[in-house]
Amino acid sequence: MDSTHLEALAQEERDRQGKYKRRIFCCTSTACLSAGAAITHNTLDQALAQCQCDEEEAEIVPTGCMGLCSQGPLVRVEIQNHAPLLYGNVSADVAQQIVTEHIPLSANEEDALDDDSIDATTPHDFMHLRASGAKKSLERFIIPLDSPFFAKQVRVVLTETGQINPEKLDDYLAHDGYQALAHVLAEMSPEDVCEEILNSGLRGRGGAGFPTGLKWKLANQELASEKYVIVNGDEGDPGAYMDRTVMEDDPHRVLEGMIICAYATGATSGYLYIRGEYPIAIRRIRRAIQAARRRGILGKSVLGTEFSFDAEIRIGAGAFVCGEETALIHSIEGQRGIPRIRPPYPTAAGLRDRPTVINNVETMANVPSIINKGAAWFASIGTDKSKGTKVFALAGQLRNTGLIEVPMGITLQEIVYEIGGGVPEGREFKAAQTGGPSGGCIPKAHLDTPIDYESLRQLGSIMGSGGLVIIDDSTLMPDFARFFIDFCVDESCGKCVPCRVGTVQIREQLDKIIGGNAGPEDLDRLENLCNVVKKTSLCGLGQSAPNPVLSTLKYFRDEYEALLKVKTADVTNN
Amino acid sequence: MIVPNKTATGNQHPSGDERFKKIDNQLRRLKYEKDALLEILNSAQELFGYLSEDLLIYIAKQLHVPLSRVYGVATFYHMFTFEPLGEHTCIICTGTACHVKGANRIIEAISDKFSISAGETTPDGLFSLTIARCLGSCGLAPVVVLDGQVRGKETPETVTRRAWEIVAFSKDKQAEGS
Amino acid sequence: MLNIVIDGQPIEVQPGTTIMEASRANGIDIPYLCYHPDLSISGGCRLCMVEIEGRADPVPSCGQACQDKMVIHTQSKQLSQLRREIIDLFLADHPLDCVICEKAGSCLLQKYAYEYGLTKTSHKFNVSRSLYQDDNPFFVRDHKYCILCSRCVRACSEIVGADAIEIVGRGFESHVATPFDGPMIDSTCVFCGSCVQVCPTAALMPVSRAGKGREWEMERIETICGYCGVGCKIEYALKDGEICYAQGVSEQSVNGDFLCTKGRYGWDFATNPDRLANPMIRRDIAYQLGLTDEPWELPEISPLKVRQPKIGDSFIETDWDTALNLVAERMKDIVQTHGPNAVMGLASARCTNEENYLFQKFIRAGIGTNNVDHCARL
Amino acid sequence: MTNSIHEIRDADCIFITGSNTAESHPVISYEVIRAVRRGAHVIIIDPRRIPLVEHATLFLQIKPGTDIYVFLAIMHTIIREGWADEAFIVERTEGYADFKVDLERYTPEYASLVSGVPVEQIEAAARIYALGGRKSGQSCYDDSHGHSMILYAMGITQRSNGTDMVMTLANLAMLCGQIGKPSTGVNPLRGQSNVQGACDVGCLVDVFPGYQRVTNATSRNALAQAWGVETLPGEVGLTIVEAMRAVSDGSVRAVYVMGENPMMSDPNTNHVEQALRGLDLLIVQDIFPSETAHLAHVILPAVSSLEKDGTITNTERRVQVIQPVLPAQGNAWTDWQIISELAIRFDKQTGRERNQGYWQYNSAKAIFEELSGVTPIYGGMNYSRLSGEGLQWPCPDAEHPGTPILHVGKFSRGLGKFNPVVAHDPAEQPDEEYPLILTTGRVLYHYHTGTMTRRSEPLAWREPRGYIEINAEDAAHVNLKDGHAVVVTSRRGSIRTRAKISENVPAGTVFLAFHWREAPANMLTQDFALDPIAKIPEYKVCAVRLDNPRA
Repeated sequence: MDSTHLEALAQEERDRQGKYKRRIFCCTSTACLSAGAAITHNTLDQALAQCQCDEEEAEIVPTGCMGLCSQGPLVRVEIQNHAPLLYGNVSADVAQQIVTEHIPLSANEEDALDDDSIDATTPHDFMHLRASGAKKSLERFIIPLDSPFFAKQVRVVLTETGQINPEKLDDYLAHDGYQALAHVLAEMSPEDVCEEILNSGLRGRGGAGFPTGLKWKLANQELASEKYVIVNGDEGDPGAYMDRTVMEDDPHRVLEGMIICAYATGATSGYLYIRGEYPIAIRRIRRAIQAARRRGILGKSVLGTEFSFDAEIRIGAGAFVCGEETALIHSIEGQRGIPRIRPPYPTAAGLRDRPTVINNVETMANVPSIINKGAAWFASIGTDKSKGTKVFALAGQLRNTGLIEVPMGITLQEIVYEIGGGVPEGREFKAAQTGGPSGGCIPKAHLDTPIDYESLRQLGSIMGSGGLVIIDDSTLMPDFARFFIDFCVDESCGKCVPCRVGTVQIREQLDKIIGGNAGPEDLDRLENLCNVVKKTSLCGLGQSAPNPVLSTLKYFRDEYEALLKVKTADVTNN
Repeated sequence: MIVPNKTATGNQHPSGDERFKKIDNQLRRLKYEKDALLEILNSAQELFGYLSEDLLIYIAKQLHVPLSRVYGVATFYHMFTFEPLGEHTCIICTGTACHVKGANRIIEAISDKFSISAGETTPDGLFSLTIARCLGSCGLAPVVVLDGQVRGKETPETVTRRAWEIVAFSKDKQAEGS
Repeated sequence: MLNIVIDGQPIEVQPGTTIMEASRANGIDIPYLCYHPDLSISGGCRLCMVEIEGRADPVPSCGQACQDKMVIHTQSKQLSQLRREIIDLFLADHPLDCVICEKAGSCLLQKYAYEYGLTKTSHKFNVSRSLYQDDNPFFVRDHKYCILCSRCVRACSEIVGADAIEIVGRGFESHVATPFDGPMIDSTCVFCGSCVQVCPTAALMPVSRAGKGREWEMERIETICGYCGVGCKIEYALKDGEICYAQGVSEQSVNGDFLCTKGRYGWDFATNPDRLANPMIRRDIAYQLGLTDEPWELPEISPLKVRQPKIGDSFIETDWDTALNLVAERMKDIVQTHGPNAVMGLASARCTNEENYLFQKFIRAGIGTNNVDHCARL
Repeated sequence: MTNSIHEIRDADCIFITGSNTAESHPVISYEVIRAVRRGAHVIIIDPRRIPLVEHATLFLQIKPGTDIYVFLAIMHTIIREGWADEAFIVERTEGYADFKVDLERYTPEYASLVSGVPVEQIEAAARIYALGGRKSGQSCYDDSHGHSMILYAMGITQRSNGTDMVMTLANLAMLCGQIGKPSTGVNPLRGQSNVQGACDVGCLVDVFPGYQRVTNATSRNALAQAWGVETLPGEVGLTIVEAMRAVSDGSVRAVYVMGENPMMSDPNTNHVEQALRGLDLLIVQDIFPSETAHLAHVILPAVSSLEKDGTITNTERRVQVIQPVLPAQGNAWTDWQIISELAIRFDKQTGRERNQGYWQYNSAKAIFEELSGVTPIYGGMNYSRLSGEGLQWPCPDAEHPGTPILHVGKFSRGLGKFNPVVAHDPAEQPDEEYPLILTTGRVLYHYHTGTMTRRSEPLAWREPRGYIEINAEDAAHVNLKDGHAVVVTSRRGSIRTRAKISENVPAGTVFLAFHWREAPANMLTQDFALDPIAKIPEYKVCAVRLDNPRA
C-alpha cells in the first residue's frame, strides 16, 4: 500500500463517521474500566440497539482515556454542529438515560442541525437540552468542558486519545494518522529527519531528558549491518501511567513515531518493551502491529518504498530497573535485567551489541506531530530549554485526578489549583512529588516554579516519566520517603554495592528515625549516606534512589527533627 | 542456516500435557532463539499459573539455555511465581497514589481477616494475597484487583467483605461437593 | 597509539585499552573487587572509580576506554572518601571474622579495609545471606562472606563454560546459586574450582585447607601440573610439608588463574598409603634367591579379576642394592643369551625429559636396542 | 601443536575432531570457551555428543570411523565452491593437482550416506572453516579471511588409518591456507604431561632425541660419538603392541616398564597379560602397585611428579621446569637415579668399561645439559632460560626465542606436500553377533589408567565407578535401565559394568572410559589392525555386544 491509498482509506473513514448525527464515545481505558466502564459500554450498545432508530442516527465508539479519571466512567456525546457533552460517573442507569435522552433526536436538536447560526464552537447550552425534556438527574453528571482541567491543557501526544477507537487503524488514519510517516518517506532523508527532531528541541520523556534528535543522529552515524529501535514502555514509576495510556489509547501514534525513528536511524527491526502489568496495552499494540502489517505500514517495503522495518512486542515481567536502557536490553535478550556500565552507549553497542536507539513511549508519540506541524511549531511550545508538552498522571489528594498534558513551563501552582482543582476540603497542600521514586518532592514555597527539566533538577527532583502525586498534610514526609526507599530496596537489581546495601542502610536509618531512636547526628549520617549512594551507584535507579529522602530532608527537615530522641542535655536544661 | 542438532528425545515433554504443546508452539514461533527466554517464561507463567522446577528444566532444555540462567532470570522478575496461587486472588496496588490513599490499611485488613501476609496463600489453597507495583489506575486510588476484576476507590471494609464472600462461596461449594 | 596521563605519568596505550588495564600495566594500583583481567567487565564494586579531568563525576576505570589526551587521577581526597564509604557499605554486609578467617591475608576486602582504615562498619550490620553449603569434598560455599562481585559466575560461564551457577533473586536478597539452590553435584558444575580461585573473599574456600593454617604461614611452591599435556602452572600452598591447597598461577603460564578439577584437587594421591616405598621382589624369585623360606607361585587369576589385590601378598620388600643387582644380572643373562633385541624398554609420558632421555640412552647405548617406546599412542 | 594454546581464544573458527577437549584437556577447552564468548564458531566432528557441543555452532555426529569421508567431502566442497586459498597453494605447496583429482569422488552426498551427517552440515562446516567465519564480533586479525584452527586428539590417531587421518587434516589446513599464521594450524592435543617430551627426547622406536632417524647413519654416528659408544643400533625397534606379539613368539624376553600400565592401557588385555606372564624378566618402576606391577618380577619404587625436578614439554612444545613440592615417599628414588644406578650395575655385569661418571649425574639439570647438546630442537635451552614461562621448540641456539608457531613462511620440509588419501573403513565392523561399535576415551575426573586419580579422595567421590554410555534405543533391545549391570563382550573378552543411558551416544555406538580396573575397556579393544606407519592400535572402533546379566 502506498500513501495515496492511505489517504483514500482515511477519507473513506471520515465519510463514514460524518454520516452519524450522534457519536457517543465511551472511555474504555484501564482507569474507567476499573470504575465499571465495561458495563457502561455494554449498556450504551444495548440501549442503542433497543432504540431501533436509523443506523445513521448514532454510533457508540469505545475510546481511550478522556483524562478526568477520577470521574470515570466517562462518556462523551458529540452531536453534529454542537459542542460535545461530557458525562462523568456514568453507571449503567446513566448510560441508559444518555441514550434515551439523546436518541431519537429531540425536535429542538433536529432544528439545530439545520440552523446555520449554530456551529461547533457554540458553547453547549444545557438549558437547550432541558427544554427538550431531559431529566434533571442527567444534568448532575455533566462535566463542563470549559473548566480549567481541560482549558489549561495543550494536547500533542494525547491529540487522538479519547477521540478515536484505539483498535481501529482507519480511525487513526482519519485523524491524519501515518501522514507524517508518508511525508518522511517521500520527502525527507534520514539525516533530514534527525535534523528536524533535533531542531524541535524534543528531549527524552523517560526521565533524563537527553535530546532525542542527537540520540538519533548518533545511531544514524554508526555503521552496522543491523540496527534496532526499542520503544521503552516499561513504565515502572508507581503513580505514573502516561505511557500506558498512550499505548492503550493511541497505539498507532507510538508505532508511527517508532517507524519514523527507524527510518531516521537505519534500523530494520525494533521492539516495543511493555510492562507485563499492562495487558490491555499489550493487546492493543499487538493488534496495531498486525493491522499495520496488513496495510503495509510495517514489514517489507513500508508504504511501498524501499524502506523495510518490522516491530515485535517484548513483555516485561516486573522489574522497575528494566526502565534503565541497558537493563532493558538485557531483558530483551532474555537475561536478568541488570544494567551494565556505560560507555559503550546503546547507540554504539546496544541490543545484541548492535547500535540501538531506545526512546520512551511518550517521546515517540511526539514525533508524528513534530513532522506534521514542523520543528518550529513544536519549539514554540514550552520554555527555552524544555520544548513541547509533558503528560502528567495527576494523582493523590486532589479534586481532579487523571491524565493531563500541559505545555512545559506551566507552574505547579496552575496544575494543582487550576487543573487539579486544589486539595479537597479540610486538607492542606503539603508537597508535590514528581518523578516517582527517582524524583523528589516540591514544597508549597516552590509551587510557582515553571516545570522544565532544569528547574525540577534544581529543586532536587526530576521530571521523571511524569508521575505527579499531591500530598496533603495527613502524610508525614519521613514516612513518605520511607515508602520510596522501600520501593528502591525492593527494585534494586543487586549488582552494585551502593544500591544493594546502601538503600537498605538508608531504610534502616529512616526506621531508626521514625521509631524515635535517632539523635541529631543520625540526620547528617542519613544525608551523607544518601549522597554516597547517589554519587557511586552504577545506574540511574541507584543514583536517584536517595532523591525522595534528600528532598524531604531539604524541605521538611523539621518533620525529621520532630522525630528525634530528645537529648538528655535538653531535658536537664529544662 | 546453522542449527545445532536437537537431541532425538528432547523435543517433547513426556507428560503430553497440552500446555507444554503450547509452549512448544511458541518456541517454534520464536525459532528457539535464546533471546526468547523471557517471552517463554511469561507464557509459561500465564499457562501454568506458576513456574515449577520441571517446567523450568523443560524450558532450559528446549532453548539450550543453561538451567542456572533460567533460574536466575525467573527469580529476577516479580511476575514469576514458583508456587501455585490460591483459587482466588486479591492483588493490592501499592503505587504512590494508592499508598497515599491508604493501600496499606487494606493490606492490613485482609492480612488480619485471612491470617496471611502479602505474597502468601491460605492453607486451604483458596485465597492468595499479592501486592502490585502500581496498576496505573492512580486516578481511582486505592485500587484492588479481586479475581481479575479491577476495583477502584476501595476501603478496607469493602475489600475484606467482598473477598470473604467469594471465599465463603467456594467453601460452601466444596462442602456440597463432599 | 594514544597518549594519556595517569597520576602525572605520561603513558602510551593501544586504542581500546581501559584505564584499569593501562594503570595495571604501568604499576599504578587502583583498588577493585569485581574486576578480573580474564573476565568480562562488571562494574558493580564501584571501587575502581577514578577522576578524569573535564568530567564532573568519577568513572569506573575498569570499563572506561582510554581516549587520547585523557588526564586521569587515580588518587584524590574525594576518591579516597568515596572508596572508604563503599568499603564501609561492604562491611555492613560482611562479617568481620578476620581473626579466624582462613582467607585473612589474601582477602581483598580485608586488604582495602586495612588500607582505608576501617575497623568496622559505621552502618547497621545486616548480613543478607547466611547460607552455608558444604555438599562436596572440593569447596565450601559460605554465603555470608559473599560480596556479590560475580567473579565466580563469570568464570564459570566465560572461562569454563559450565554455567553451573548464576546470581538469583535480586537486590539485597540476591545470591549466587545453583539451579533451585540444589547441591553442587546436581548442577552442571565440574568442580574445577575456578570460582574458588577468583573469589576475593572467603565465600568460596577449598575443603582441603580447612583448619590447616593461615595464609602467611604457608610455603608456596610453583611447578607444572603432572596430569595432561597442557602444562598448567600450579602453585601449591604447604604448611609443615603438607599440601593445603593448589591454585593456578596467572603470571607466565598457559593457564592463567585457571586449572581443571584434576589439577586443582587431584594431588592427594601422592600421600596415599598405597604408594610404593621400597623395592620389591616377587615371592617366587625371592624364594629362589633365598630371601624367603616360603615357596610361592604366581596365581593364575588375572590381577584385574581380583578386587583390590594386595601387593604384599605377591611381593616382599627389599633394599635397592638387592633389587638393582638382581635386575642387572637377569638383564645381562637375557642380553647375552638372546641378544639386545630381546629387551624392550617402555618409557613414560609422565616422567621428565631427563628421565626419558636417560631411559632411552640406557636402552640404546647400554642394552643396544631400539626397542624403546612409550604410551604416546595409547 | 603447530600453534600455541593462547592463540585459540583469538581464533575465528575452531574445528575440533576426535578430541573430547572439555574432559581430556579442560584448560584448552577454557580457551575454546573464551573464543566462543568472543563470537567464534566451533565445529565439532565426533561420534559422541561431547560437552563442548553445548557451545558449538555445528555438531557433525558421525558414525564412528567414518570421519575420513566427512573430511574428504569438506575438502571436496571447498574446492568445488572456490573457497580454497589458491595463492597459498601456489606459493607454499606441491602435489595439489594430483590431490585434487583424488578428491572428486568424495562428494558430500557420498560422505553423508556413509557417515549419517546431513549434506548441509558438511557444506556449512566447509564454508565456515575455509573462510574462518564468525558468529559475531570482530576478528582480531586484519585479514582477508578469518583464522581457523584445527584441534584433534586420539580420536583421530588411535585408528587403523590414523596416519591418513592426520595427513588429511594437514591437507585441509593447507588447502585453506590455515597454517603458518596465528590462530590457525593443525593442533594435536597430547594426552599426558610429557608425552610430547618423551617423543622429543627419543623414546620412540625409530628416532633418536630430536627426531633424528635411527636409520640415518650420519645421525647415528654423531650420536654414538656424543654418547661415547662405538655404534648404536640402526634398525627400527619394536613398538609396544608389536613387542607384546614378540613376547608371545619368544623373541622378546625382558620388558622394563617405567611408569606405564600396559595391563590397562594396551589393547586386548587378555593377550597383554598372557604375554607379560611369559616374560623372563618384567621390571616395573612406578609409584603405585599398578595392575602391571602385579605381574612383575621386580618392582622399583619411584617418586611422583610432585616430588622431583626436571623439565617436561607440553602439547604446544613448551619446555617447562618442574619443582619438587613434597619429599620423596619412603625409600623411593627419582626415575633418573634408578636408571643410572641400574645402568652402572648392568655395565658392571657385562664387564663394559665406561668413563667414570658415564651414567652418573648430580642433578636433573646436568642431564638436561647433555640432552640439549644432542637434541638440536632443544639446542638453545638451559634451566635458566626455561625458568618463568619456558621455551617452545625448535629453539636451536642460545639466542633463539623459541617457536610459538610452526611453518611460518615456509614448511619444515620446504614446500607443503598434499598427500592424496583414500578413505578406509575401520578394521572391525559390527555384525550380527557384535552389533554395536565401542569407542573408548576418558572422563573428566580421571586420568589414564586411574592409578593416581582413583586414589584421590575428591575425584573418587565425584566419579567413584565406571559405566558404559548406551543410547536408550540400544538399551531397550536388551531391556536395560539406567544403572543396571551390563556385560559387554567383544571377540577378545568380556567385562561387566554399569549401564548409563545417555543421549551422548547415538544408537549403535557405546562409550567406555578406560580408567576402571573393574571394567577394563581394553579387555575389549582389538590389537590386530595397527596403523601401518604409526603402529597405533584402533582403540576407537571395535565391535561389541551387550548382555543383560539379569536376563
